[in-house]
Amino acid sequence: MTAAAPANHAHAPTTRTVVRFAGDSGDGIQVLGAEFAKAVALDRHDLMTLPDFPAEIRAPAGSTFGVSAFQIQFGDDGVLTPGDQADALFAFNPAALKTNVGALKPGGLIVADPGAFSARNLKRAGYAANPLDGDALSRYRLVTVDIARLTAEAVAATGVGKKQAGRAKNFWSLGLCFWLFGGERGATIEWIEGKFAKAPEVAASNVAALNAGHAYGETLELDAGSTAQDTRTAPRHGLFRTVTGTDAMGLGLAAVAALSGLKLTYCSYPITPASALLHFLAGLNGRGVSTFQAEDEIASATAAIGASYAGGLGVTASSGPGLVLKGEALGLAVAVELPLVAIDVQRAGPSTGMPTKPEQADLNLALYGRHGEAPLPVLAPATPAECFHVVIEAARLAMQYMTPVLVLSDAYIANAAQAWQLPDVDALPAITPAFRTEPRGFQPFARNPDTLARPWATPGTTGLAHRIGGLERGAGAGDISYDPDNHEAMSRLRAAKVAGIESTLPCEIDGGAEAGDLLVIGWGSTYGAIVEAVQGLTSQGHAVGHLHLRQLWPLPPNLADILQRFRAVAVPELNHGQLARLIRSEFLVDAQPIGQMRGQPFKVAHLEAELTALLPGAPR
Amino acid sequence: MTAAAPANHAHAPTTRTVVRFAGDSGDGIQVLGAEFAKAVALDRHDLMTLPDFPAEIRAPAGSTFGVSAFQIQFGDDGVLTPGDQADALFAFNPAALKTNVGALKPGGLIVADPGAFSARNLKRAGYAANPLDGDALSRYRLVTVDIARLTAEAVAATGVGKKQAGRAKNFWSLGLCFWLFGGERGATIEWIEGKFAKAPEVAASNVAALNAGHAYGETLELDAGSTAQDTRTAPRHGLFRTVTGTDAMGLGLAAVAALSGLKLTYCSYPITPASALLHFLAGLNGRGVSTFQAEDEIASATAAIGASYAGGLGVTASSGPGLVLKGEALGLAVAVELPLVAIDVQRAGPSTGMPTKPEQADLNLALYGRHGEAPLPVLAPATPAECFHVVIEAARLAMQYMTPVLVLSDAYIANAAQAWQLPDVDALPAITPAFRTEPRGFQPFARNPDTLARPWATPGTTGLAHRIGGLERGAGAGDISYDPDNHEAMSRLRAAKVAGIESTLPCEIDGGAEAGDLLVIGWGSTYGAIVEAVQGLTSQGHAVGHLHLRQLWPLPPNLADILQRFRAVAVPELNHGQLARLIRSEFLVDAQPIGQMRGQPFKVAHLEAELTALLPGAPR
Amino acid sequence: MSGQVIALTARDFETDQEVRWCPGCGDYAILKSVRRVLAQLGRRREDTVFVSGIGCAARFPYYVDTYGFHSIHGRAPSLATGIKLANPALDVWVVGGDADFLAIGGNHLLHVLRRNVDLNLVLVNNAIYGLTKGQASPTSSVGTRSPSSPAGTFDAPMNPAALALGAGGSFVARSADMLQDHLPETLLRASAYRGAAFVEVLQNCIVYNDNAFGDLTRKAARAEKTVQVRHGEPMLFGANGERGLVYEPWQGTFRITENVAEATLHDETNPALAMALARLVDDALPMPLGVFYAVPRPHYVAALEANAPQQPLTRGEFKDILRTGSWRA
Amino acid sequence: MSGQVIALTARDFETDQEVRWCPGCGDYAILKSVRRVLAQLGRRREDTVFVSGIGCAARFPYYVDTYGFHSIHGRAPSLATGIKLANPALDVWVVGGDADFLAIGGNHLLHVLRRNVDLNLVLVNNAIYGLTKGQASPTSSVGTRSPSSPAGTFDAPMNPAALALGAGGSFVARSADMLQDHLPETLLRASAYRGAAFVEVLQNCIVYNDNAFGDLTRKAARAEKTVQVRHGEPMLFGANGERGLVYEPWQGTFRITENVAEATLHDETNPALAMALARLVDDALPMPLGVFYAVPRPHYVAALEANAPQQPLTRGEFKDILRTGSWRA
Ligand SMILES: Cc1ncc(C[n+]2csc(CCOP(=O)(O)OP(=O)(O)O)c2C)c(N)n1
Ligand SMILES: Cc1ncc(C[n+]2csc(CCOP(=O)(O)OP(=O)(O)O)c2C)c(N)n1
Ligand code: SF4
Ligand code: SF4
Ligand SMILES: [Mg+2]
Ligand SMILES: [Mg+2]
Repeated sequence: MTAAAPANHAHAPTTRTVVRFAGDSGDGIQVLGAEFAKAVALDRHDLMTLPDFPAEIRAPAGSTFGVSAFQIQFGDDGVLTPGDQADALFAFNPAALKTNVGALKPGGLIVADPGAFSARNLKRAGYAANPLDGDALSRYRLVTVDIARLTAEAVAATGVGKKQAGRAKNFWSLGLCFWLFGGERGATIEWIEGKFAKAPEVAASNVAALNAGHAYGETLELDAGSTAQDTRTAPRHGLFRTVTGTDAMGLGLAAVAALSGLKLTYCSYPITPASALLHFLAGLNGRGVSTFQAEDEIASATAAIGASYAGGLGVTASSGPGLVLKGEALGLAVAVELPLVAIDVQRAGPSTGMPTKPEQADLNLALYGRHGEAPLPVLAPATPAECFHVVIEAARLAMQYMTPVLVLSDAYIANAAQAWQLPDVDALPAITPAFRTEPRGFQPFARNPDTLARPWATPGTTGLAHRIGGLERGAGAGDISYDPDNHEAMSRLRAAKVAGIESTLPCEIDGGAEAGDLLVIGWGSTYGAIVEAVQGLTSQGHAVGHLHLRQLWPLPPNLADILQRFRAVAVPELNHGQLARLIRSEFLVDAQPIGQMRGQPFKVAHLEAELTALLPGAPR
Repeated sequence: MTAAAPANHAHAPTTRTVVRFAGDSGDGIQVLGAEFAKAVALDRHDLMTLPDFPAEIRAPAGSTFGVSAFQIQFGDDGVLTPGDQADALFAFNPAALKTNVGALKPGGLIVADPGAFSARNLKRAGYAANPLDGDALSRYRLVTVDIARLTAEAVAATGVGKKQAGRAKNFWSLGLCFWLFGGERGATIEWIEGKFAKAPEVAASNVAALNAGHAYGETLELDAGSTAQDTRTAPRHGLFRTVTGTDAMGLGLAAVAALSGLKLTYCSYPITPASALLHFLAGLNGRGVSTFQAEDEIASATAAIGASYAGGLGVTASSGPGLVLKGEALGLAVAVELPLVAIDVQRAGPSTGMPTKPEQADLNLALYGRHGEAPLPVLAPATPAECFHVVIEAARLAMQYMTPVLVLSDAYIANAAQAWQLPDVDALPAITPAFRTEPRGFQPFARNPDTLARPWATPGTTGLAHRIGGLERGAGAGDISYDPDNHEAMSRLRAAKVAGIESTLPCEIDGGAEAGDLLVIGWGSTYGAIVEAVQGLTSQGHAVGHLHLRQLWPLPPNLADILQRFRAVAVPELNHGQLARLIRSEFLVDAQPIGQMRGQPFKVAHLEAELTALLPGAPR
Repeated sequence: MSGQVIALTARDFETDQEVRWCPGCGDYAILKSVRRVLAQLGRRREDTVFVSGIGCAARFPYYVDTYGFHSIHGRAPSLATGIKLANPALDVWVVGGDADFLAIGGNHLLHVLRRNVDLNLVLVNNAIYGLTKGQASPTSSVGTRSPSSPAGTFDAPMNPAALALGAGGSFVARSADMLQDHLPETLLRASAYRGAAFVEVLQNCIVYNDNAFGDLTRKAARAEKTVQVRHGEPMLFGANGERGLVYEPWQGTFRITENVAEATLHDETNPALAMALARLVDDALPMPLGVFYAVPRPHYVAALEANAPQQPLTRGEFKDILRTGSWRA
Repeated sequence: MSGQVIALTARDFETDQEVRWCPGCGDYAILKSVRRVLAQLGRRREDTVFVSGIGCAARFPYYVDTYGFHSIHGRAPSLATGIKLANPALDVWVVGGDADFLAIGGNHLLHVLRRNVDLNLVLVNNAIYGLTKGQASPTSSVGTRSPSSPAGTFDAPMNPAALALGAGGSFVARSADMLQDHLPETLLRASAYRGAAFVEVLQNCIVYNDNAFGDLTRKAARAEKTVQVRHGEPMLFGANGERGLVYEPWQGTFRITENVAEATLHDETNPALAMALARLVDDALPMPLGVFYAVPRPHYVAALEANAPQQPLTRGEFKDILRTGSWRA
């Protein structure tokens, strides 16, 4: 992958290369993908990955519903999506081929192990005949490699058993990948040796497999395709790591603990795909973080509120079904005006829906899922890496304005990985919660005239003992009040406080034209696809701009201005038009929803077509 | 009150008379009000009542927060609100006077018992000096009557003790009311005798007090005011009863049981103000109705779903905090497509808020309070009596379209009473749930081509055993499906089914102009106030029309046409503009919200002023 | 619907759905037992309903060819209550995992037990969250390392049978996935019980908590490590029943005896003994299995029905209701 | 914060809020006891927090001049857990009614007991829903007529103390509103316990369930109808302690003896005895009051703290976390 070592790989990558791995859950596909991604990143490429887990924990070997896949796009010009279609597919068995060949572009490379295409496996996958024979795959470039057998031979010398020999297939394939697409084996070898430190023979076998796979490609002079070309320009400098949205969100929360000095109290109940964040933070227990696995989501949300009340920062996270359950608790936090960060890693609904698949259909719930008028800020990161800054901002707003803040991520952002240049920690502004300590003049529901926030007075503070609760409170003293004027005033105050929050999240054209024909407004994980679709349209000469909202409520104050600069507005989102509806009602502009509910990210090509149809003058 | 018997009362009523009773919770104010309302209704007047309970169960005697009040407006030209301001106030103690005198119009009548204005009671109410002395009440017409003493004298002969003598004050006052405002004592006497059948001396004392109060007014020739005049026109015929919204809703649900032959399974968890419906229906257990008090709202909603699954009709009801908790269950009902009626008796929020006070701020929650795209029909009765037909319609739609249906009532509708002409039960159309019994060709997620409903196949039916669940289901067979195309198709189907429901609820101009300057769109309990405000504006020559929506989702298909006929649109509602926002986003019209969050219904005068300001051409 | 006995086999209860648990998962064995029991019951498939929440175990309904409802996490007991309210004639089974029944769903479990709703409650206890990939559950033993507790858990586990007894459950039993005689026997007893029959089934999650109850499931150790209690019979264990348990009622504890004549006779109507059996978790003693407690008690829906016999409401009757308090003008 | 003893009186714990329970409500007496106990504890008012859900009893925080949080129905135990997680030094009391703790909140109660979170849990049991105007509650006795059960309830009541023991509670006690010696004594014990201390307080709702526990609260009957158990002391009752209870462990029952020497000595570390006391509901026998069970057990937050001592995270440490797995380009 380094231009300096051409002999090391068949071809330098094209501007963009998309590789997809698919096999049984037990085949180690995700490890293979992650290690390949790391190597790609180490080689200073941009990348975006998308794992595609089966819904079942461990489905029967060879079944179509047990196929685990991983897709990566890498290149050097700001890769932002895992790619619409793959250039190459590694299919470890018939079921993997069957369920993934549709993701391969015509002419793409298929690497398949004929040894895995047994009668039994073919039947399980529903193939009447072996697709490796005949011309079923004639649209593609098929390379069959006896991976299992070659791996077994490669590891024989390390003395591991048959089972481990079978398991090392993924490293053999990774070695072949490195040959085909470039990438240094060093980091992977290091990782293997660390990971299997307690079982050196396993480590040795994996390394042997890795090297053998690479050697195989080299010996046979396999190549990945025809268009390979290295386009890397300015090398980048600094500290990098690959992060999924989960990693970045977890790191952001740890940053909040470091920047504020508070105990970050993370209260959650397991649910896919939000649990990964609990797992991440559980590893940081005692390092500014305290995690609590509650008995359910209601307990997790109320425990987080209790933590904030007591002067920690309460954070709670879930996915759709759990967010619904937290609605009453969030309403309490709005009413008593305590800081809280609530994260929703959206997945396809309604109800249990498709738990491992992304969707953006919880926006309405985030905005309105509480009884009474209970407004709160709603933020949404656009990329995995952005989770870091967005969740820090959420925490800052929560404390500055004494309000729960909702952060909407989704299954795609949470699981997708990208290379991320680490921020300069010393440059991150401190978060200084304004704990009230002065007893004179203390009133629990007095207001900071700038922010309209009430004071944060935590138990233990001398002279500030007071009572709060969900019954309507009188302005100032906070005693229970049924006074009609007070309720009207408090309702307006709560709304005004949220309407007036000033976040540091930008609201400006992300790409394309600053004014013109069509404004494309997106939010959340659709970022990459919209960027690329808008680039496509712009390159065709259309005056199309892309605005990606990170703050969904309150809508940024300058949004009205930006809207005015365009003749038409389109809102692509993975739902039936929830943001579009909000923009329509707030600004009375004819924002056109482009909805998709497939449990999948947008394909760039699809989006480009949909947007083209909305260009002023396009036939409708 | 009958024109034929002028000697029986001081004055015939004015076109509209508003009387307010206020006293300690223990003073029997609500009984007094209800009996007066019955007499007024029996005399063929229109009426609307509004009880105003204290939040506390039994607050200390004489405290301001323990005051219980009851307001009634009656008249003969379609009374639709309990009145902005009272013509007369019965204040049973200083606290009652203090907290209620603001509701009295200048020049209005105050009837007060000086005996209750003891030093202790004055202090409890926070009066420095006795307001009955001096000119503190000079803006009003003050009549002091020694009610307690006079009642004690009146009941002496019946031999009851001091305690009961004290309790009979409300009947003495009712007698005086009958003199002042008209009304026959007969029905009340009958009611007393029935109610206290087991304690004849109590009955006798109450009757004696009633008669004595009337005689007192007659003897002293007290009069209610100056403008009294009987304007009754055509006498009405038929069977009548007074109903609160709770009564009408309960009767509607019983009607559903009778019209469908199904077991109406009402599952609920106590919460103010929804509990009253549970109490109403609990009395009908075994008569087509089965009530279940669950351990919480989630259990109540899921039990109702279970009941519908098993071929009953599941109904669940709550108020705001409970509706939030039911969100996940409602999403399940949307996903598995089972009939369900969910009722939300809205109260002031957020969080615990002001539990006894009305508000309309749960509309957003009703529309959007579920994760994923989970649309369902939302209906709202406009008046207490309308609850009957609306809840029947909700049940019919739920079964016809196999969907949960939400009905939004509120604390005002639930508690307010009006006289209601009983519907002709034989004319009510039967509800015939289309239970599937035919095994041939059965598919649990096949669709009726007209309604898009899936079949209702209940356990116990031969040959139809099948499995349903919250995971996305394949169209037709209903097996778990992660197929992207299927999810897209099913999402659109669920939305299309709800969008296509055809209800019998009207959407037409309720009053005022059919076209012109201003369309006032309301929903729910604001009906009466809007009617009167629009009448006011119309009588001033403005072309103002009133449209009251009973179906909030999907919005009625002809709404777009109606909107086009007006130059401006105003949406008064007891929230911060939730329906306004919906209309804005759906139709891109500049619907102006008129929000109020006071825990109280609109005052007609206030509303008229707000609407005037929105008339095209009004200074802004 | 009832009474009528039908000849069905376990195979008749298989559906066309591929069973999707991990290879080696204990749920397969439970499914097998359940299907066998259903066949033995001789009821029509259509009169039986399986209800579940969410979790690996909660996939059960898809694999039993009766009516089935895979609902939402934790709420199966209350959904099942609604089914019984609307149609008491149905035979309703509720199957769920330890998180489903004891974490999010704990409250509903308490209340169906207290009300004694006529349900068969099968708690599949693997002491782990299976479906969500291995977090510690309310029944995980202290120190369980999991993705959400990398340093081990600190919270004491819940004892499902003790909880059920404390909540007022009147049929409480325990069995294990691999016991293909004991489990069907226990489930049959549960099915025959009129009321809330609670059966804890120890299950092996081979992926996330392998061998949590290994001693019990492994055939070799079974005889030594478990004791099957049966009403009126001595509490014997060992390969040939050569040892026994003696109940020491003062503290509700047990000791081992080599003198089988001394072994305590199980009495499933003795609440103190039942609680002592449920609570017996001691490496030095065998783990009790069987029906710990079974006493008849009025069950909720029956009481409801008896009190207010359910007939469809006629229009005429409705008119009476409607006219209450009305007058003619 | 801790250690330091302050001289306060019960009056120091009064707030400026008018107490708004019904005249004659048993909550007044409980409030009085609690304030006395707080004064005796000698902690700073600011280090104490009262947390509640919704209900009449849940109004408690407004009436105690400490920190207070009147939250949402049923969730006080979990909210209180969060408070302890963030600041373990606080003394946290959770007060709520039978619906709050056992209907909607049952699950959270189970889990704080299981985890042994260091809280003082005061369940105010009036066997009715007070605030919502008198519906039957999970502790209402069978046949209770209420607005929601005009024909009487059919479901068996829950026994709070038995439930708490079944859930694994390690401090379980019972007292009653009117017992102005016994109640403070019991609450003091609860407060001293490190872990989840569960106290059921029988309370009289004069409006909706008057005299539900009348025999206990009425002074005249008290001595005959209740028995106060104390660790190591014989279980005596009667005006002059002239009769006793004898524990019959086989079935976990009791009988009355006139021979006080024969009366059983209470042992609050005996789980079987504790359960038997909790379950003893029999008109012919006195109702047990006192600390039924109290055994030391690791409590959740302490275990958590011990495992991962909490220091604020420094930027430097954060950098280490951030850089895990990073590389320099
Ligand atoms: C409201 C909600 N919260 C969380 C989840 C995620 N979830 C699914 S199954 C499960 C627990 C599974 O554990 P268990 O009940 O023990 O069943 P097992 O998989 O071990 O059989 C959880 C937390 C969900 N589906 N819904
Ligand atoms: C989510 C929710 N459901 C229901 C209610 C209504 N509610 C308020 S208090 C209460 C129960 C009161 O009974 P209990 O807990 O026994 O307290 P008590 O009033 O008897 O002291 C209920 C059901 C509510 N506030 N919130
Ligand atoms: S994860 Fe465990 S419980 Fe779930 S299917 Fe696999 S082995 Fe069974
Ligand atoms: S309703 Fe009952 S519990 Fe509530 S304050 Fe009144 S007497 Fe006390
Ligand atoms: Mg489990
Ligand atoms: Mg109570």
